[in-house]
Amino acid sequence: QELPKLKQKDKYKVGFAQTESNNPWRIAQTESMKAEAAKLGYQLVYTDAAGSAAKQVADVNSMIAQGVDLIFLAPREEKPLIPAVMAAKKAGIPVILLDRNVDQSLAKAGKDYVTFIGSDFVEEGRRAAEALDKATNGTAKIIQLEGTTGSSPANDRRKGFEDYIKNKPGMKIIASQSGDFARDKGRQVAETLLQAHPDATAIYAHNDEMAIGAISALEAAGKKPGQDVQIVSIDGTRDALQAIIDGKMLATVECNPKFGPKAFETMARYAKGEQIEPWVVNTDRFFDKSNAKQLIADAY
Amino acid sequence: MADTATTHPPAPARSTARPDLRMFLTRHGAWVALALLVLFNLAVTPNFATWQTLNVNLTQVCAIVIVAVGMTLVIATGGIDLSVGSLMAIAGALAPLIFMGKLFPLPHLYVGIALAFVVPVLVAGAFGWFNGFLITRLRIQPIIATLVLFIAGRGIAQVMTNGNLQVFKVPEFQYIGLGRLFGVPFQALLMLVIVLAAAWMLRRTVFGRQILAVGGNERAARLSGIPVVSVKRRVYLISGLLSGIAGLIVIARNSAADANLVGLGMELDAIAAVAVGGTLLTGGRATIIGTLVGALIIQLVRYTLLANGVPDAAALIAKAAIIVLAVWLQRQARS
Amino acid sequence: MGRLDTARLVRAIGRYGVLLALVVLILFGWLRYENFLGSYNVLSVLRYNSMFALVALGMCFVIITGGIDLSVGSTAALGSVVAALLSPYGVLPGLLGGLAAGFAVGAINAFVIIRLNILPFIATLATMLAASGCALLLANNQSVSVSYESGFTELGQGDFLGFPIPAWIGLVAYLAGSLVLNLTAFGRTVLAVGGNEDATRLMGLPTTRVKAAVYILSGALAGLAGVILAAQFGAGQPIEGVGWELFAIASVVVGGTLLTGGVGSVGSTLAGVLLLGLIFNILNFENGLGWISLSAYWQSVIRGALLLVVVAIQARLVARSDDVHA
Amino acid sequence: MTLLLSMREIDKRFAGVPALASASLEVEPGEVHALIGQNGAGKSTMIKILTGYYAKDAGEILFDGTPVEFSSPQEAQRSGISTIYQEINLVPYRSVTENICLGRERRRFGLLDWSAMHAEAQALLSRFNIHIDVRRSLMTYPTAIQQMVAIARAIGFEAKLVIMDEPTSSLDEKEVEVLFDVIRQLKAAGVSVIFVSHKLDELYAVCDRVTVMRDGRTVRVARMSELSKLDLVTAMLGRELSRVLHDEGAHHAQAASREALLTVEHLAVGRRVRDVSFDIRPGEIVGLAGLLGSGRTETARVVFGADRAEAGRVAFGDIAEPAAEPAEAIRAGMGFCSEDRKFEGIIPDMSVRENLTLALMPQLARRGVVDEARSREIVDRFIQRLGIRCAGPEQPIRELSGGNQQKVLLARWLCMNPRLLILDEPTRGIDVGAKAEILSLVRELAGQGLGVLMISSELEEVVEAASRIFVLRDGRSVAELDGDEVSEEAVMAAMAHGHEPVQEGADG
Ligand SMILES: Nc1ncnc2c1ncn2[C@@H]1O[C@H](COP(=O)(O)OP(=O)(O)OP(=O)(O)O)[C@@H](O)[C@H]1O
Ligand SMILES: Nc1ncnc2c1ncn2[C@@H]1O[C@H](COP(=O)(O)OP(=O)(O)OP(=O)(O)O)[C@@H](O)[C@H]1O
Ligand SMILES: [Mg+2]
Ligand SMILES: [Mg+2]
Repeated sequence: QELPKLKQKDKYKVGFAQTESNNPWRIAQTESMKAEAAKLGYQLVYTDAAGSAAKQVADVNSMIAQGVDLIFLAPREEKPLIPAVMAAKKAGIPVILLDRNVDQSLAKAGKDYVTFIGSDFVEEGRRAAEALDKATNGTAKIIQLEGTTGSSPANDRRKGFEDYIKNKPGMKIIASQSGDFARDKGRQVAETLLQAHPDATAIYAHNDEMAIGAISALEAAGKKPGQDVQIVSIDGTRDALQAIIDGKMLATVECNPKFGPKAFETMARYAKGEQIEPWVVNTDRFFDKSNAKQLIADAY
Repeated sequence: MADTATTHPPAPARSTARPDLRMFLTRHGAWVALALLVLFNLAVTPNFATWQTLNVNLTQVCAIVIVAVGMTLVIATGGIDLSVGSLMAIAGALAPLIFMGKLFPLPHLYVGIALAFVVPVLVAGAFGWFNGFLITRLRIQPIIATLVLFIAGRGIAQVMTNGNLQVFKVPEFQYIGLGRLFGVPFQALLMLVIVLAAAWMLRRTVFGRQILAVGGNERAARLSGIPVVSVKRRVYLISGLLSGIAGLIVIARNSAADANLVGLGMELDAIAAVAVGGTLLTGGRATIIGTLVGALIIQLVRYTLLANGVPDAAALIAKAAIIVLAVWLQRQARS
Repeated sequence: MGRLDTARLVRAIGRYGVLLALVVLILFGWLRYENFLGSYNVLSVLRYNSMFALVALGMCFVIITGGIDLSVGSTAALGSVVAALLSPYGVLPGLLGGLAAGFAVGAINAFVIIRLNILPFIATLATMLAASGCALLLANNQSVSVSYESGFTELGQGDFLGFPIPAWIGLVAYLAGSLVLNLTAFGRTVLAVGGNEDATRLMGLPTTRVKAAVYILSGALAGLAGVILAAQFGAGQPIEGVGWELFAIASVVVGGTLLTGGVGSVGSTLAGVLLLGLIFNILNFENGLGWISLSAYWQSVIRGALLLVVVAIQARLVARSDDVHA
Repeated sequence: MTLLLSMREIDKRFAGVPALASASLEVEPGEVHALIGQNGAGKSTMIKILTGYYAKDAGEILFDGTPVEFSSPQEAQRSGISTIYQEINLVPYRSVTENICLGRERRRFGLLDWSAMHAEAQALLSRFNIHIDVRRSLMTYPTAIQQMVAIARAIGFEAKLVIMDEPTSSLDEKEVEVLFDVIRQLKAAGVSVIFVSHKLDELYAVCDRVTVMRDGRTVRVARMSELSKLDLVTAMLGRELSRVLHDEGAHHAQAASREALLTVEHLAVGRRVRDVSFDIRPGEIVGLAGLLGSGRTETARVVFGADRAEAGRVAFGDIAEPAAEPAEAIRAGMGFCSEDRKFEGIIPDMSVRENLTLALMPQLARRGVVDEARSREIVDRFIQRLGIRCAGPEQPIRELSGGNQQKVLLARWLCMNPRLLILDEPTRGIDVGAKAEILSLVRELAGQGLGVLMISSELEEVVEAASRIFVLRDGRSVAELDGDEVSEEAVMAAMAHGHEPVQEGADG
């Protein structure tokens, strides 16, 4: 079967199947999508899967039933969303994936769905490791604050980071536990790990929220974040940039949630009949003290 | 006939002579479990015997204990309150809105801070009272009545803040989470006061007795003139108020209010603490001090697993086993 | 004469209150949304909710005995992982594997509750943690692909006589469940145990065995739901199943079953599942109308409010029918 | 003759306190064997040990010639021992049929055959002259019917031994007669019966032999005919029961001179209470008599504010409105001792002390804090005065024997110094000694100006205690008997006049 086509129209009814809305990043993403749709005057059917891949498939099915023109899908996971992609294809509705891809052995961009727009979690982890490597000259005892156990950003950001330090004998992860991507949990875990491993010299957090939690844990333990312990993380939130400016954090790798413009632009290109590349790469910036001050204004 | 009791041989003094291990375990099962955990940590966990460890554990357990005290009272009446986490989120979302002047203009920051302590707690209390209203007036079963706010309550908090994180730095307000009095974290003192007050209330006051009577046999309690309806409404109100306080502590500690996450999963932690502490989940019997010990046990288990680098998946299994073990120890001699 | 008839009517409405609410909701959706009753939507709603229906069926039996099973969600997750791991060996191994995993969790629940004499709430709270830990360990913290070659996915994605296979499975389970509850000694003993466990024991009935059986049944049905989960979405998902227990409990209670045990009906549990499931579906359709683009937050507020309305009506009706014959 | 059952040297302790000490019990085939003793003597415990509900600490049990040790009531039932326990142990939410047929269901094609089971339940109940809708849930029927259902269930099993632990405590005389007929039929069929009761007359009516227990020991075994009532009581109590004198005349005269304390006029609630009027003066004991289901309990509940009146007037002292809640009635000086001890009386997990002072709490408190010292003093006094047998005031009430629980509940109200006390079946399950004690206490209090409304299915008791009796029939007051008119015959006549067998559901 061919990839469904998109007719050129003035107004579209598009679906956006969001994964969850329980963190600032997701909220910024949703806002960006809604704002762009409003700007273009499109009707947006928005659903929220509340963190369940299965519900997200059901959400996509209800969009299909409502006969939307195109579906933007931010897949909760790589594998369980395949049926949703396939169902949309069967119903003749093109799908554009946002921020996470689906399993390439089961569904292919350009054949089963239009394209994937997003960044690379593994690469993000790698860049964080690189930054830490440079700042510490390759010697660090690292505490890793993982994201939600079993979630794909957690798995990938861990993989990218660990792959990088594998051949750096001076860099060692001395403790690694999940902080659920949350500030409070991240703080509590950091408090505990710092107690058990007072020799830690660096913290790698899978997102900025946990990094901020770790900063307050360090302060409570009487250590100086940014001096006694270096912190790197991923996302590029305003809070994190502020922390970098204050010298409490080393760096953060951007993972930009503002998908709206690029998503709808890609849709327009597709409607015109352009050939879309299988991966529309989001170029993510890198924030450290060299650029944090200039860029904090447009952080989310 | 007035002396029937004395015509019987006096009943032998109740086995005071036998220092029975089982009896000991029943009475002090939770304490024994706590002591074992501490001993284990002393032997295994690096840097365990420090003030900072105590500090970390105390500050992490406060919110759970405060919520669990309210939960104990609710459970003592034979009910349950699933909405505590959502109420924490509501209180947590409301406080910054107030002291940051987003709801109404403030004449002075201190007015805002004072209101930020009082209003969110009262609002959470009002929602708690609403739970009680559903249960007593509409006669909806507690688990379902409070499920309503479990679902909707967090939504309300998110709607208030549009889901956004509210970041702030207001030391006066954050005293409740960060302050220290005589070197002891203020929140720990607050927790202690609440625990002692509730324990005293449950043992010594009419209200405490009424709570247990309602949980023990509601129909009998009513026929004995106990105002069942108002007793129930009051315990849910208290549970709401305490959840509100816990919500404030959590946001103060984090310098940020996140309606999505404040208090998430708190209901299960609190219920587990109550059960591990030895309170009967069917109502009619309750111990506040037990709840404190139960919460400490759960906290220490979490600390132990984290500090020793047990992977999260395995930690879940270990946590399950320890909860079962602790509750089983309690049950041992009772049967 | 007339008086008695109204009494009966009120009682009947009390019993079938959910059904009434369900019909009202369907009518509402039909009138308001295009394609709401289109076969695509109906079939996909059925396909998706069959998992919850199975879990709620087990929960219904457990609740009737006066117990509760919080572990169903993570048991389903565990079942899906086991089924996915075994799916390359064929449909049957996958199916049986998932069932066996659920059975095992149920058996552990039964052991902890009966032998160790620990209240169901706590026992199943513990197995909820443990089962999810096991699922994560087995799956190595990731979703596990099922084999698309062995035909295993048919169990979730296939149709039979134009009707989704998971829905067939759910239908058969409910028919069997209803039969068991109403027409077997086991079913009646389940009801009796919930009504008064001590009395049932003194009446010389095998209360322990019956209680063990309902937890095992609930576990096995959750395992089966896990199999469908794996087959329908092509992956074993260790982190799925969060909140399923509350969904199941709510469906059972909305269906008029008392949490204190002793009273309950399989049929109205199914109605409860469909009612709660439809609310999600309707919210999605409402968003599509474009009048208001509801944020997820408003959705949870509305869901809570709807739940409140349904249980409040239900409670009113039950209370009134009580007054009539108490 | 070989014995059917022989329990020898049975010991049982609860948390170190002996409940049975070397007790024994022997039952011959085809006999009706009485088991009697004071409250807490250990009768129920003995039975529960036999049926495997409790494990014994020592001793041996032979059943049908072979040593047995049942591990569950189920096992005992399979071996031919069918038991009716003291507290009605049925499943209230389920239908009457289910309560009767659970455990020996009729099947067709492997599935339950409901119509056969309904028929069977109906047939069993009709042996007791009870014709009710067996499909309705048990809880919609009053205690007496429930008791009969329990009995029907027990004799429905093929049993060699039927044990009845105080089956008659909630039955009235008619039902008791029916039950005795059934017992005689059982006996004729060669089935043995163990019969526990505190009503001595009943024992003489049906029992062949008797075992008397005291303080957990077996103190006397004899043929019923060889033992006079006096001997029986003496054996039970371990001393003679000095007859309490009947000084009714005195306070009757005193009562007549005063204003009414409680006036009830044309009260109506639902189908059970249609038109009830009566009044009570201070210092007077008024009896409310009627057949089972005549609406006595309902009337009492409405007066006490536990249920709402639909029509009629209740005036108590200077309050003209019926109380909306029990709390209100209690504040006005009423007390109400419910007939349903287990579900409306005790709070099982609470101690004797807490149970006893439950209603008194507001008065015991100073600014919301309970005055423990005063509560202890009051409790000690009442434990003494009523002879409550317990390990101490802190013992959980659920561990007490049924009769002693009843005394605690009485004390709950007596300690309030009420102006009006409503007693619904106050002596249910209480031994002769204690009963006399309670009745004399009630009389003494009445002498001090307390008004008492007494509901009892034991006519003898009502007639003896009350100076005036109101008779209810089908929810209507049909007679008032005063002074010399009060006699068992007169009450019976008023109760039964124009009476048809109570039927339920037939008109539905
Ligand atoms: N579960 C229990 N735990 C502790 N003590 C108990 C328990 N059951 C009974 N007892 C005690 O054992 C003694 C005997 O009780 P039992 O119920 O056998 O008396 P009974 O002869 O049946 O009295 P009644 O005529 O009042 O029914 C009592 O003193 C009672 O307090
Ligand atoms: N023999 C019977 N057959 C059918 N129904 C009965 C019978 N006896 C009582 N009832 C039911 O019980 C209702 C009255 O119960 P209520 O408790 O008010 O009366 P009561 O005189 O106090 O009886 P009890 O002595 O059992 O407490 C009747 O309206 C009827 O529905
Ligand atoms: Mg007894
Ligand atoms: Mg009565």
